Amino acid sequence: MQDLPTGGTPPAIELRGISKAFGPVQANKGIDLVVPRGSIHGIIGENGAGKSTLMSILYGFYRPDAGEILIGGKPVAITDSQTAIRSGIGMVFQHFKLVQNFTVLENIILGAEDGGLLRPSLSRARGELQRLAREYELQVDPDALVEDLSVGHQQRVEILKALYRQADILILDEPTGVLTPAEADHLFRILRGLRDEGKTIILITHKLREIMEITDNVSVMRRGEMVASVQTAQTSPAHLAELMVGRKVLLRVDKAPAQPGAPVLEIRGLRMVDAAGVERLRGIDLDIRAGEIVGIAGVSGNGQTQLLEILGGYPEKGAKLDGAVRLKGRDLPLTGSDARARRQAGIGHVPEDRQVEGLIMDFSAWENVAFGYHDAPEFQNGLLMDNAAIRADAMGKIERFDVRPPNPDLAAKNFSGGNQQKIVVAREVERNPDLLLIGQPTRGVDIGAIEFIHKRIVALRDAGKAVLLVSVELDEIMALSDRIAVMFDGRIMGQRLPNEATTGDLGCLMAGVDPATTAPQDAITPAAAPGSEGSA
Amino acid sequence: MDFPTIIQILDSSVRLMVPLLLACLAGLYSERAGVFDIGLEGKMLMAAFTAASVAYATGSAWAGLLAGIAGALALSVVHGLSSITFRGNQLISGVAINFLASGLTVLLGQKIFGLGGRTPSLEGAARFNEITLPFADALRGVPGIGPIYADLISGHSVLVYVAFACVPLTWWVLYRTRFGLRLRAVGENPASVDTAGVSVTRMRFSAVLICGVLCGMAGAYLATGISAGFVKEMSAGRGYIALAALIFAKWRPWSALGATFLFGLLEALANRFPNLDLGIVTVPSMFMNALPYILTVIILAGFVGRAIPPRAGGEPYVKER
Amino acid sequence: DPALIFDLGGKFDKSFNEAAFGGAERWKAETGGTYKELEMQSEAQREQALRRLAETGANPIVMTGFAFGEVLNKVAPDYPDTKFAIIDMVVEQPNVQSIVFTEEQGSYLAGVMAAKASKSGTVGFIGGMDIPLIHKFECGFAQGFKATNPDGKVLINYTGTTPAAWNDPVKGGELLKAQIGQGADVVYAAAGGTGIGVLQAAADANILSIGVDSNQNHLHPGKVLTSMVKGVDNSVYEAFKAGADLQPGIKVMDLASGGVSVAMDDSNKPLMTPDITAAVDAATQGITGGEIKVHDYMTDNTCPVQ
Amino acid sequence: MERMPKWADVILTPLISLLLAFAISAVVILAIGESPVEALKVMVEGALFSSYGWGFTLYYTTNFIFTGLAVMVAYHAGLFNIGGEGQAAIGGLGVALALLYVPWPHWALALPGAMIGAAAFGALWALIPAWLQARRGSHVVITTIMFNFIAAALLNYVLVNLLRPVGSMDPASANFPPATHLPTLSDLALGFGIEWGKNTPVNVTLFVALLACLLVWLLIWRTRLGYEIRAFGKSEPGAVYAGISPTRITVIAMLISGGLAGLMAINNVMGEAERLVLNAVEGAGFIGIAVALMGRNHPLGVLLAAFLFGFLYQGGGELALWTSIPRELIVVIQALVILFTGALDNMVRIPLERLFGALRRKGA
Ligand SMILES: Nc1ncnc2c1ncn2[C@@H]1O[C@H](COP(=O)(O)OP(=O)(O)OP(=O)(O)O)[C@@H](O)[C@H]1O
Ligand SMILES: Nc1ncnc2c1ncn2[C@@H]1O[C@H](COP(=O)(O)OP(=O)(O)OP(=O)(O)O)[C@@H](O)[C@H]1O
Ligand SMILES: [Mg+2]
Ligand SMILES: [Mg+2]
Repeated sequence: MQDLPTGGTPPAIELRGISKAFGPVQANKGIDLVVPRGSIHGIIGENGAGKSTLMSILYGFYRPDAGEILIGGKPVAITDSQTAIRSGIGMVFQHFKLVQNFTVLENIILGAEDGGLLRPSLSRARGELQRLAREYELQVDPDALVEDLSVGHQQRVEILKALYRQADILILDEPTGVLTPAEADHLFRILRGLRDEGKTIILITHKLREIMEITDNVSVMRRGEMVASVQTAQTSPAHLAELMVGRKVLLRVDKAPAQPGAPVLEIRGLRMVDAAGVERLRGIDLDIRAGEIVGIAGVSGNGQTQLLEILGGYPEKGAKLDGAVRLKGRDLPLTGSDARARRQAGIGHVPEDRQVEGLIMDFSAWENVAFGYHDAPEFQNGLLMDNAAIRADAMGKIERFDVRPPNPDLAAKNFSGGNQQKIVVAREVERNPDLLLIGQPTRGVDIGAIEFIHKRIVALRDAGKAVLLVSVELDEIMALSDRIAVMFDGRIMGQRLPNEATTGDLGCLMAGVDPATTAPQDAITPAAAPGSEGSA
Repeated sequence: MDFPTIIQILDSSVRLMVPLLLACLAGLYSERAGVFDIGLEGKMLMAAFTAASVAYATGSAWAGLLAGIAGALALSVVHGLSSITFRGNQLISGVAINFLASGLTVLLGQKIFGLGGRTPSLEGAARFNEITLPFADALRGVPGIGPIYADLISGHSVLVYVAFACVPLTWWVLYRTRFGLRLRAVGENPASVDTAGVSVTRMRFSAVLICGVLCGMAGAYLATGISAGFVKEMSAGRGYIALAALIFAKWRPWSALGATFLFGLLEALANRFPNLDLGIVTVPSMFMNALPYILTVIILAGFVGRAIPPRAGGEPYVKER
Repeated sequence: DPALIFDLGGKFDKSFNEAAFGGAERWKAETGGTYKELEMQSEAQREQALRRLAETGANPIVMTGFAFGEVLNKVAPDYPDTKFAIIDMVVEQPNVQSIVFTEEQGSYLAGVMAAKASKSGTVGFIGGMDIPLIHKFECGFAQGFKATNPDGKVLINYTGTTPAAWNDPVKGGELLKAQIGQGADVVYAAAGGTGIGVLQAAADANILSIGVDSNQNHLHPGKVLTSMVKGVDNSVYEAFKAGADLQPGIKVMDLASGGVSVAMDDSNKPLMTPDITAAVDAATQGITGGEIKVHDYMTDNTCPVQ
Repeated sequence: MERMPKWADVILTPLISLLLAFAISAVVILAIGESPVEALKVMVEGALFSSYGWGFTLYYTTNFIFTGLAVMVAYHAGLFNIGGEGQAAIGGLGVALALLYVPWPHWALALPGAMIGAAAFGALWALIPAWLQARRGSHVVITTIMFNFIAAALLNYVLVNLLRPVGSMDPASANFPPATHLPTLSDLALGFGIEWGKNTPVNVTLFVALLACLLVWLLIWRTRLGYEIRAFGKSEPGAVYAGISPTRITVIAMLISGGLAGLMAINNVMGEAERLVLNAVEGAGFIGIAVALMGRNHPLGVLLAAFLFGFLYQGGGELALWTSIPRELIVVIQALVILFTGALDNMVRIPLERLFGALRRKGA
């Protein structure tokens, strides 16, 4: 397995036979891994393959059941994160570990204070932060509250946290999922700089393009095992995908040209001011026709979530709405309606966050398949619910969508992320809605499942339905959409057809600059960071 | 209302607010660290019992105070075990602790003293007696400030001054020390503390134990400061009022001072004006007695709807399911 | 064997349950007999306890507290051979002796003494739970006080509206301090465990207090003016002694029969000025002789004086 | 993949927890110088060895079924209703008003009338905390605690000043008319010529309670409302996404919960005391918490747990009657049961899961 050149020096990290079980789930099975010093090492694998678990073990967050960790050639017993930090390891988790209502500075020093009192630590950290910011282009306001920062900036804070602790080995778990292409490029520049300084970097990602672009070596995990470690230069995306999934996969979406029909959804001048008084949507105009997929690109936090929620029938509590939304020519009430009414009107909705909204994690799979449609007439039996009918319905969907394991009694929380997503998609797509709202359909989902979900979305379109796709993955938007709209700061910055759009062009729109018009749009300063619209 | 009456009512408020304040600060430490505690009532009660028993046996209020702290700490350990170590439901643990204290104090009291759960009355050094601050008597004659100093500020037991000193102390600990930073972080996002290499369990246990110490002081004050011995159920719902005050104060130390003062003042007013005559109607005493509870509900409904509890509050920290 | 059932307050309530216990113990010490005793733990148990005792052949069965009235009315006819005695309540059954006390009379005397002992002319009354029975004490006390000092003032406080009001010495003490603030220098506490806190706070503040039910003078010698004693212990003692021959009917334990009294003993002797003694004697004679009518609050829920 | 078999989860774990609670209780009994074996004997004999004991045990069981179901329904909606005590007390007021001011010709008519009164008043007392939680975000735990205190004051006022017959010292209402008296089980048994449980308070309300168990089971697991309650209880954002109104579910669940707690008054106020007395609930509202927890928030479990507590209550009463062990022992046992089955659940569960994991691995 280990065919990586390590040179003469001992590798930065060597894992031997790491195993970890969570109850009955064997997350890591006898994993060996060698990461040479001063390299960028990619790790890929399907959802639930055990990547995060392995890294968390290295960082002392979880304790392995078996195995040995060598840092710089010396065995180290990493019992907690403190030991890992002392061994020079820093980690940026998939889900950030920041205290939302602390300032950046407070987050930086937490756990790395200089003494019992805060004041000296804070002033030292302030100076140190300025130095790091200069050196690595990691500017962030030290006194801002983390909850006011955009995700990209929060990630900077996480990286700064690791650097402040003088990490020599930096682990990043799916760092680019939340970034614009430009932000991702910026991150990669920083990572290269760090590598050139001699630091070692481990990068977990689902995006093969990124692996190819930046890593020196790459390891592939499948179902808790390490299946390969190779030099990036000697492999190809298709090969990696095959290693990951265990079979050949298509890397693009096959679809016939769209046959758009009559408009299904018409949005006119939609505005929304949230409960805190921040204007989230500043006048959206958008049409979606039957048999058409409209993709909304944009960095998260630019109003996409609010748009989906409004169309789905559950705008944030206390929000003020204005404008008009028509479905098949009929006006939809903006207020006083709920998600149930929207479903009845023919709108299906795959929410952005499947674990918090789309599923009741403690419900069994069959109960989840009825979720939102539990009042459908075919599921009723007089005063009671017809559980047999719901079950039968669920069984069919589980089969057709190849949900694994195909056990309808298993609680949703016991399925992997990709399979959870399949349950939600199956539920919404198979209802044949006139309009499907679908948010981040493949976030964190592995290649095999992505392929499947994409096919189902296209099939729905081909059946003459309208689809509104929201995704932060530009690749996904480009591959699936028949028309692309880019959202920035609560507006549609511009619309493009996929064949005439380039990544650079869309990236500009996502950053609030319209390359078609020479001057930036009024009231939008190009420098405005996403997420900072809260100050409006 | 004349000036002396106001002084008297304020003086009474001060005495009545002290157990509330101590319990409220106790809850503040615990809840800021993410461990909800509706067992303040039980801890106070247990502390009152152990404090009175030991003070009676030794004749020393200070020994009683230590015993009170020990009694409350014992229940804190139970709460810590169930809600931190074994990641149980914190509300349920609190309910259980309240019952446990209510039953055990009488059971043990009856076994030891045979007085149906009462302890014998405490005398002399077995109680915390009132302290007269320097120059109190000399200054009393000074108009305005004199009575305030001599009657309101002076003349309380030492625990009262300790309780008030705990407010700035708590503020300082919370916002100016490493311990406080970590404590607040662990109540907001324990994973952030954990990944920073600090033990969540240890932080939460420290907080819960501090909570025990403060509840112990509150209970000791009830039994050996403001009254002279233990009577069953003598905490009489003060733990719950302290909890309400904590929410009202939005988990902040100085606001806790204000909130508990308000509740103390309410009780003092109800004591002073049992049947409030409003001209046309006389408010019955039942209503006046229920007033703190009614007001708590009104306050909860009106002003603290937006009070955001520590984000990780009430949730056990689960790393591996 | 005779039997004694205590009410929910429990045997050691420092009040009439405890007094009843004292009477039974005295009977035991004197006769060497044995008796059964029970403490209630719930409402539903009252009937259970009565029947169980009756079935085991206990006779007579004495119970403390008005709360037994309803149940006894129901149970007594089922056991015609058993004699029952109930304290503080009238139950009209052929095998039941109802022992009631004229607390208003004893409290009247306490009021007289308070008026005489008070220098400020303001005295306090602190009740436990706000129920009619305690208003009876309050009203008697106020009548005695006003009769002696028509211009004086009685401050009235109740601790609460739940049974917890019997067990809150902290609040009792605080109520007293509020009354002291309004000028009270003698306080009458009819408040169970709360009263202990009141007496304590009075002693601490160096004013006089008046105990209730049992003789509480010894709690703070020289600081407790007197105690309004109900002869519950005597009644129990008498009932036990009468055994199966217990006389059915209503037995009113009034001042004349010594059923209620104000306690005089060594603890409060130094406080008894001739003025006080004379006034108490005069009032006692007035009441027993019928010249002074003390109104009973319970008859119409009103009090003639405020 | 489940970590251990279902039976271990729903039966073995609570059983072990219960045994632990009892073991500690035994230590407490030893500590106060009494014999646990003797105590147990008195309790079992007093509660289960005579139809008489059964009569009381089942009477208490009936109370606890109602309060246990009340806590359970709220719990499924993610609400912790500690206000059963106050809701049951106010439910008693509803019963009293229904029975005192309506001339019922027969108990069979009075029963549904009183049930409506009880449930309506109990539900009303839960409505305000529910509404405050749904609309103002005030925590239902705190408000229901406050409402317990307020209920006590209100009831005291009503009983002393409004419902008390003149001349009565008792802060209690007048007796309900004889036509409204519910038949006791011993009456029913006599109808069949059997002498059973003479003079015990268990009455037809027991059947109402059993019916309530069934209906609550249907409600929670077989109706749309139950589905929505459970979904909301597990995830509020999820419920909103699915078009389930949090306000509506919070209010409805609390109304049902309060109504169930209020229904307890049928048993103790209408069935037993036949008048409204102060403090008629006697802590049954709090015991409901323990019952729901022990019963794993399932009606069948609630039924069994209510019976266990009925036994504890009657047995404990006998203990207080015939030995010198104070009645507070029962409070301690109750606390320990709540602690072990509720809060310290994982202490038993985690080792058990390990055990089953090891067994499975060996078997595999
Ligand atoms: N904290 C945990 N407790 C229990 N089981 C866990 C936990 N974390 C992960 N698992 C299990 O371990 C397996 C590996 O999870 P892990 O998060 O390491 O996968 P991953 O490779 O990072 O997947 P993804 O690409 O989705 O992030 C999962 O399938 C899950 O069943
Ligand atoms: N703490 C945990 N306890 C139990 N199972 C877990 C835990 N964390 C993750 N899992 C399980 O691990 C699997 C994949 O989890 P994971 O959190 O990595 O999701 P995911 O697919 O990566 O989604 P996302 O990328 O959005 O986080 C699922 O089976 C999930 O239930
Ligand atoms: Mg992961
Ligand atoms: Mg993941």
